[in-house]
Amino acid sequence: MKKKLCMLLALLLVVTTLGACGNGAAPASTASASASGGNPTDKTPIKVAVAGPLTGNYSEYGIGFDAACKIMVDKWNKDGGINGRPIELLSYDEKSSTEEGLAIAQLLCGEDNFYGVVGHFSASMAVGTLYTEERVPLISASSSSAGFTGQGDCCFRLNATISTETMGMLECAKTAGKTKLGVVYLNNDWGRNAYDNLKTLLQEKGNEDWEIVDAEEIAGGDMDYNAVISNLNAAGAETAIMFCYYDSVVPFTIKARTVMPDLNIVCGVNCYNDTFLKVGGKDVEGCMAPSVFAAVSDDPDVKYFVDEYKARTTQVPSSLTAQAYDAMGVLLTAIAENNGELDKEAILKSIQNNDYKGVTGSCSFSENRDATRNFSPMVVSNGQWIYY
Amino acid sequence: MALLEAKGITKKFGGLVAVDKLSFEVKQGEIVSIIGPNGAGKTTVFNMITGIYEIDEGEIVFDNKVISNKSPIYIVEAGISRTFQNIRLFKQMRVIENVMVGTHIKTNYNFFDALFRTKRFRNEERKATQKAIDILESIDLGDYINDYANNLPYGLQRRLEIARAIATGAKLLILDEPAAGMNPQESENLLNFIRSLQAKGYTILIIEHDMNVVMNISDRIYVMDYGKRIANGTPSEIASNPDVIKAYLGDASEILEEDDAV
Amino acid sequence: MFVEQLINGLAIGTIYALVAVGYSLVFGILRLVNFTHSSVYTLGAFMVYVGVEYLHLNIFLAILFSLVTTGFAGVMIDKMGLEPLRKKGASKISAMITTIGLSYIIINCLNIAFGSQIIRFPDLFNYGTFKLLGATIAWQQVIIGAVALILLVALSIFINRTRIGLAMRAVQQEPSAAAINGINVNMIISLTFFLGAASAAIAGTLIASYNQYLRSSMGDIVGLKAFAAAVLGGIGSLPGSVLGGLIIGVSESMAVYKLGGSYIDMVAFSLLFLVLLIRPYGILGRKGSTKV
Amino acid sequence: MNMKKENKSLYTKAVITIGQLWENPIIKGIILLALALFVYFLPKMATLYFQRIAIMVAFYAIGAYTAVLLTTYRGTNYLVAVILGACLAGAFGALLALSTMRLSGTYVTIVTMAFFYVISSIILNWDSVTKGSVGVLNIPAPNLFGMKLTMKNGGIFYLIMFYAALTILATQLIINSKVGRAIKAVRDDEMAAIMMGINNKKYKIIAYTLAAFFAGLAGTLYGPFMGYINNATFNYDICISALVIVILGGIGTVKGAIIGAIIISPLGELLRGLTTFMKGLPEWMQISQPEQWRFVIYGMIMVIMMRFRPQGILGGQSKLPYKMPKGVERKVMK
Repeated sequence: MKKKLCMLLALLLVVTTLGACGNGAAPASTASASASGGNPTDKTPIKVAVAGPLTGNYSEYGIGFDAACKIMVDKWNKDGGINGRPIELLSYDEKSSTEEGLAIAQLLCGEDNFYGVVGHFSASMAVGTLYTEERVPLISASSSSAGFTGQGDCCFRLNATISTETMGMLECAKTAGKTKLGVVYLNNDWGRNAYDNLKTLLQEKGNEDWEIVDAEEIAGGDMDYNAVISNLNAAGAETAIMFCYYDSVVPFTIKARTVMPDLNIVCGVNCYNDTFLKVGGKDVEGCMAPSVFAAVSDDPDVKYFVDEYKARTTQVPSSLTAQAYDAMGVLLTAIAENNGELDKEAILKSIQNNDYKGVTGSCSFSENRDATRNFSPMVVSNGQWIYY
Repeated sequence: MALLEAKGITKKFGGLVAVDKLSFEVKQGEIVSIIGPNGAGKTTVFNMITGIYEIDEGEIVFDNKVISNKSPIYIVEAGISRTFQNIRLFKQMRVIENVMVGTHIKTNYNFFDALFRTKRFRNEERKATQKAIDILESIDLGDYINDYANNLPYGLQRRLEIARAIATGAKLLILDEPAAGMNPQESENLLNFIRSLQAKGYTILIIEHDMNVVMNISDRIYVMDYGKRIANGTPSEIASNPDVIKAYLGDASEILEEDDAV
Repeated sequence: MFVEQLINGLAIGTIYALVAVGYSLVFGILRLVNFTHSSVYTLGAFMVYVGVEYLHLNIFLAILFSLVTTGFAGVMIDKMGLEPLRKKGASKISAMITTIGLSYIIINCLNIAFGSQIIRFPDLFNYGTFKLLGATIAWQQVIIGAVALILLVALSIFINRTRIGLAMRAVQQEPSAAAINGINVNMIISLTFFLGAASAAIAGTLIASYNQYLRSSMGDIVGLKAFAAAVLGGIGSLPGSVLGGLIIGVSESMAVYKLGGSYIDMVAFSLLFLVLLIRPYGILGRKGSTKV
Repeated sequence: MNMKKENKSLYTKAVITIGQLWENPIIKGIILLALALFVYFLPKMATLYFQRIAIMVAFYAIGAYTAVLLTTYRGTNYLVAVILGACLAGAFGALLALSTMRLSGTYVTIVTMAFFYVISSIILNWDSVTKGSVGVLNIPAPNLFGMKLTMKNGGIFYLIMFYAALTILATQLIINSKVGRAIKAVRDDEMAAIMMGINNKKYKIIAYTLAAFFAGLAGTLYGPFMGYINNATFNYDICISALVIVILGGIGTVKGAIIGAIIISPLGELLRGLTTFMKGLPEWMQISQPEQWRFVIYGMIMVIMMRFRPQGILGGQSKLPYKMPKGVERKVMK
């Protein structure tokens, strides 16, 4: 027994020591590869990655990111790649788990000829430090956590910060003229932060335009929303501000239509997606959301993206998906800008200073590496998101 | 001087009086049997002695100490150990480990001794292992030390259960139907084994159905019916006692049937 | 307001009760916590969806289709997964882990087939609202509660008044004695699984149509709460399951009413914790005897 | 000469591949291992291994949070924080043991499950202390005697290995003693154990405390390993992975848990490779979402193992002789 145990332990040690060596050796080989990057006849692919949950409870986000990034990379490759070198997209499944995300980040940091990541959904708060240590640019299309860009100077955010988004949602409520707010917020970091943010915003503005009459924290997922709706109804809310994902907004809305048919529902950017419309059907008609992306736009870039996306996935791209598309655009442009000089610091600088114009509007970053986002109020009408 | 003495012990389950003012005694070095028809309350008496049931009335004295209504652990430490009607070995443990569990209360070290493998631990553990081996050797289980309890043949499992009871350092062994489910050869072996225990100085209290075993082995017999003692005496006295014959042995064919069935 | 929340709680509570009965039935007969139950509940709702969406059945035919297929799935779980283990005389833990494994397989196959996102489900009984004692109550809630209660009563009559029910109770009490008396024990166990699965399927359908959506993870929370309800009421006891379900349902809506939505789990499970500390076998449960 | 160089680069490449395949899962695996190991110690009264693991995860969370909050916000020395975290988890274990003493079987299961949910609910709602769903950010790397142990210098990795070795050693020491035998006896047959003079309550409390202590110790590693924790970190998925490890390796044996961890941990990684492989196949051969099949495979492992080898790969009864202490002899007395 003891002897076997010792052998097992020894095996474990050997394997893991190898592992540790592997980790140490990887960055060295990356360095040598980037030194040879300037050679114009070099046909080694330039690698970039997209990481998101392809399976698990949040898989639709990851699948969208994945498809959008593929479209962008294919577009670049069709135009001849970067400096004659093809672009290879590595696509990783986070499995809706933080550990998996971290494991992927470590795996990516060991890749040769590797220049940046778009995404991380579940693990975005755990991987930033690692990427910063390895000087790999990370552009998030979805993170709204206050601390995301604070993880290091390699973390960029193409999503709106919570306060920008909240402001956009308030504008929606104001446009509709229903200003008695019932706040429904998810009990996760986004929901709670957003609610706190809303309170601060209203205090700053002296409460003149809006009034919070009720606030309900929800557990999300498949809870029974009747109790929450009863509370909102009793408090006399006119507008429900929904700081939760669309998989809570839709069930909530369906339920609310029975008891409170006149309730104006304002939801976050994440509700701008196809499933929301399909599942919500007639019940989500009139729901409002601020969005940086409008699939109905006439812009040729938007049209190309929407058509490609529809052709590949049979769906209309969501707002977050469009941001992922732009994030990949920003990353590839930054790599190309350095004209074969594949230096990570230079790429980081290019991302910081870019003035990329994408399908979600201008994608320039502030000093804190947060993108400036301009929202337009959107509304669901005839099963489509249109400008309000 | 009686080693174990029960004075008018009574146990009620709701309205049912399972054991009614029962008195008996077991002297040092004796083999005493308690017999009686099914439901006479024999196992209840055992559960009262070993502290599983509380006693409603009366008193049990063991080795000059009152042990009635004390915790089972106190009673084991006082020197009484038992076996079970259905064998209750630690099935997923080895034979030697089963016996070493028996030495638990006599092994004197604490958790931290074990964790840091102190000198005390090493000494005590060596003593306990030696004792377990000696016990197993002495009852011919020496060859099975490394086996797992549930792999032993039935007769040996019974024997191991007794070995485990001995390991607690008990003066009085209480055996609950030790011959149950044994063939004549096995019960013959058991008989010799119990006699050899007596020769080693153990005092033994037995519940048994197998009349062959009871009549051959007991120094004295108590007979119970409906929770009461109806007779006591030597095997020959019991065999000729009219009350016993009426209550228990009355239907002689029953005994025969039972013997045949076994 | 209180009345309204009470009704909300009772409506969801009857669903918990209906699922809890399934746990109780199987536990009563096999002394086994059947972890496939929550996935069977999900499967039931999905089968109705399949009936309507892919087989283009009328909604009632679809429900019938779901009852049969899900009930059959329940029987298969027993026949393929558990009966071989019983024949082998394997331990309870083996059976339990098998049910966890099977439930993992069922849920993830649904996940692969239909994706993890929410799917719209047909609305069966949306007839607006009415006022009672100043509370706004949806007809949905009343109908759900009524359907669930009728089913529970029917189930209880079936178990207590029919010959097959008698056989089921006999098997619960003493399987070997029942077998000697000519009862086909494996048949009865399969029947129990069928009943449990069918009642879960109905509960799943009710909840899906109440919420008007379904998804593969819908059974996670309900399954857990229903299990808690079964234990709270006294597992193995039918009235206990109903009582437990209602208590958990009402305590949840009261938690939202007074404390906020994220206290739902805490209230439900703290309640359970306390009840078990005071009554170790649940409210209506009875202590099983242990032989020495 | 050239040949030699080529060999060397081939070797480097192999090392990197193996490293990538094993390193992360192994870290994860070792944390899970510590969880799985002490499942062994919980007495039979908690009949369900699954629920045992669920409470282990609760203790794990208690350990992780205590250590992380102390080091991140109070600047407590890493070692002190670790000891406090593990001890607090142990204390909760003792508390749980006391409160479940009257219960049996299924009821213990549900109470332990309730305990898991109450703990995660507290983590979520007591956010002034635990930071709730926002989570604890920028957890400092463990600082041992002036040496920072990070992911990059491999320090965390060796620290985790050290913990694993410590846990295995402690398990061995305790199992092969009076304490371990008493716990096993209570697990196998409580009544018979009492009749051997074993204080069943005391050993149940010891078992729970030990299990909770080591789960808590594993938890203290988790924070520095991830750099970030929040309420969602400690979920049922961890329970399932640990459960599969225990089942595959062998229930109730130490080596089983180790083997299980080694086999199961890289499964996700291997399936990732499978995905890449699948993408190269012609369309008609492709399965949708190959990664999703991992969970189906988990389920199948459970069902198949229970059917054909319920004791696990290495479980069941050891064939090696019992190891006697020095100085013990068999003298044949005839």
